[in-house]
Amino acid sequence: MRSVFYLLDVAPYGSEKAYGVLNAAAVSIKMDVTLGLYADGAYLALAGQDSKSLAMPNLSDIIYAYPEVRLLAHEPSLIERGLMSQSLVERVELADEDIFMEQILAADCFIIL
Amino acid sequence: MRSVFYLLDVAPYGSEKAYGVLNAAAVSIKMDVTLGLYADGAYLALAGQDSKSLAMPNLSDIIYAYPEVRLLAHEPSLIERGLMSQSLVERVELADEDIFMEQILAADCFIIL
Amino acid sequence: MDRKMDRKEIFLLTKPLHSQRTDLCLRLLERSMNAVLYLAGDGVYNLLESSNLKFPSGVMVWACQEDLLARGIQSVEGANVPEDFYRRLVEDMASDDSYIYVF
Amino acid sequence: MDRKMDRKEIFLLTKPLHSQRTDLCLRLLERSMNAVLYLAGDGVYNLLESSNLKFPSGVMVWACQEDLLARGIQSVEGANVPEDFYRRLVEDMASDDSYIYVF
Amino acid sequence: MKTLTIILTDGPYISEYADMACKIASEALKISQVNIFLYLDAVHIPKAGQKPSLFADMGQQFQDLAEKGAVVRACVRCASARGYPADEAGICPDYHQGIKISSLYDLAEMLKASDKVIALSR
Amino acid sequence: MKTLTIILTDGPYISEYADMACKIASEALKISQVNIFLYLDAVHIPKAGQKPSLFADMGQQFQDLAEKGAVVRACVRCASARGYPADEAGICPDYHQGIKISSLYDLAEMLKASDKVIALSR
Repeated sequence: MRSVFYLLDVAPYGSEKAYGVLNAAAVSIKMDVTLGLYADGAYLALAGQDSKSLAMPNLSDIIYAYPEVRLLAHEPSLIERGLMSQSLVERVELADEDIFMEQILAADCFIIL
Repeated sequence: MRSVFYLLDVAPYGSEKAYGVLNAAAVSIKMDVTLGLYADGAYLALAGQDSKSLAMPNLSDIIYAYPEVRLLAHEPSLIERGLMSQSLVERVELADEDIFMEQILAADCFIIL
Repeated sequence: MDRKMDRKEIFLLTKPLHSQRTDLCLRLLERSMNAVLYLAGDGVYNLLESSNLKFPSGVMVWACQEDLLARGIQSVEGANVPEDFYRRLVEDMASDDSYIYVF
Repeated sequence: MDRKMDRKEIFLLTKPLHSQRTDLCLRLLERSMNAVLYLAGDGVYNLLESSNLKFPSGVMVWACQEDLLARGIQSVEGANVPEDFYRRLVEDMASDDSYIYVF
Repeated sequence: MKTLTIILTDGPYISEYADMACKIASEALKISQVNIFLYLDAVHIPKAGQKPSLFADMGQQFQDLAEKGAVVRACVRCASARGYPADEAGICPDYHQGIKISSLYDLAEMLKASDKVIALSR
Repeated sequence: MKTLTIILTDGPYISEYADMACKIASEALKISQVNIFLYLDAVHIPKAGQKPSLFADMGQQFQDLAEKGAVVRACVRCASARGYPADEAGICPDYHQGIKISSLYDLAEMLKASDKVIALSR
């Protein structure tokens, strides 16, 4: 494999999935690695996360720590959740349905955790 | 508590939830116990289940073993899944949206597993 | 209908907008004559100002502060964000004429 | 588009009709020029004759027999039910020009 | 409210529900009896020796709840399947102190004796 | 296909995925190398002493896969959090034989060396 597309489709913090997929993407940077935010995974794009009082790691800090991971958000998912009018993590690239789906198919492997 | 409404909203066999909620309902028969089949839980109503080759317990056998458990299926969920034209487990009572929701609110406690 | 009119119905929602549990919660909420809604965990995403979720009018909404902060949700119109979310929830549950529904 | 036209795209679906994973699977399937769909676990519910799921035409569909039997799904129009579902899946994956997508 | 029963079905860390249950139980213990029934994957919660690097040790938190008076019971079928044996008194050598393995019938008894029931699940 | 990697995130019994992975891995081992990476709740799969009354013992099944040549590795962060310690060689006293605990970097190495990857998750 030279490229991998990880997909997150559940909300961050409520489950360990977002943390898990970020860690998996972070260790995969010797390949071309994309993390796609899809459906409730799109909530990970919200700016201003501060998880100290939950005693959990700050997931947006992990995003900034690994600039090698391409972060792609599915625009229709953002729109459905009212996220387009919110401040988003700057590193997040928006992708329309077409681009998002073609990026999934273009990667050597596709992983939904 | 004198009455309990268990709700199953995921498909049987793919997860342990259906087996778990059936067992929980079975031990609760000293109370008025209702098991509501909702969303993908409606698939539990399909007749003719034969799980021998999956090496899993036959869930419709458990349904028949505990006639004290009232089995209520949410009709809109059945319709959305094309289940109204299928043979269903005879014990299953159909309930429209109104009746199903009122039954949830009428029970002393409500448990989604 | 054997529900008493003066009973209080407490809804605890921990799922985001597009979850079928959220949908079920809202449909039951609409049938309630005296409801209070507690949002915890991913349930607080329902408060995003631009979210298209509409709570029935007259429903008191409480949201968990640490869950809002973690998720980056800044302004929450129409909801109360107390210092002691779980104490309030438990006190509400403690009254004899209350019923709790968790989603 | 850097996808080769002659590549084979294998879709393994284990979720029922109303799952968002099923929806994603179908949208990718529609973009595929040479697709085969394997249904296992709760994915076999997509074969209920009256289900409103429409697979793109030309897609070969394989379903897992023991999963169909367990769930009480009797007739499956338009799908193949082999004796050796997992052997076929693995053989399909084994070819160099195939790609696998799991939902 | 004399008695609150909380039912869990998720293991620790994978979801927020064990943590949320702790917060609810801690508050409820100040004013009432609290029962917690661990079902399905939740039977992993009381395992001793958890060493999460960034989260709080959930096994220890449930032991703390038991020490504060909560009755915490794990389903014997689910526990046995997942490799947690119990002696005749329901004590599991792999579990934190104060948490016992018991029959699913104990869930029904808990429900019957409760004024309020909360089930937290994915 | 020289190498297939399977990633799991669910524990045993709660979903069909561990079982499905076994079926795929058993077939794949006839023609290729198989790696299995146990992530998040899947680190519960290799626990010794599982005694399911109506299902097959999943820990034993994964040991069998390892004996047939599959490389089965569990994520050290997830395992440690859930109470599965490892020695320097990655051996966990609570685990079935042949299954080791290793760094998440091993997942990346597995992926790089694989022709096909399957992730089974809820």
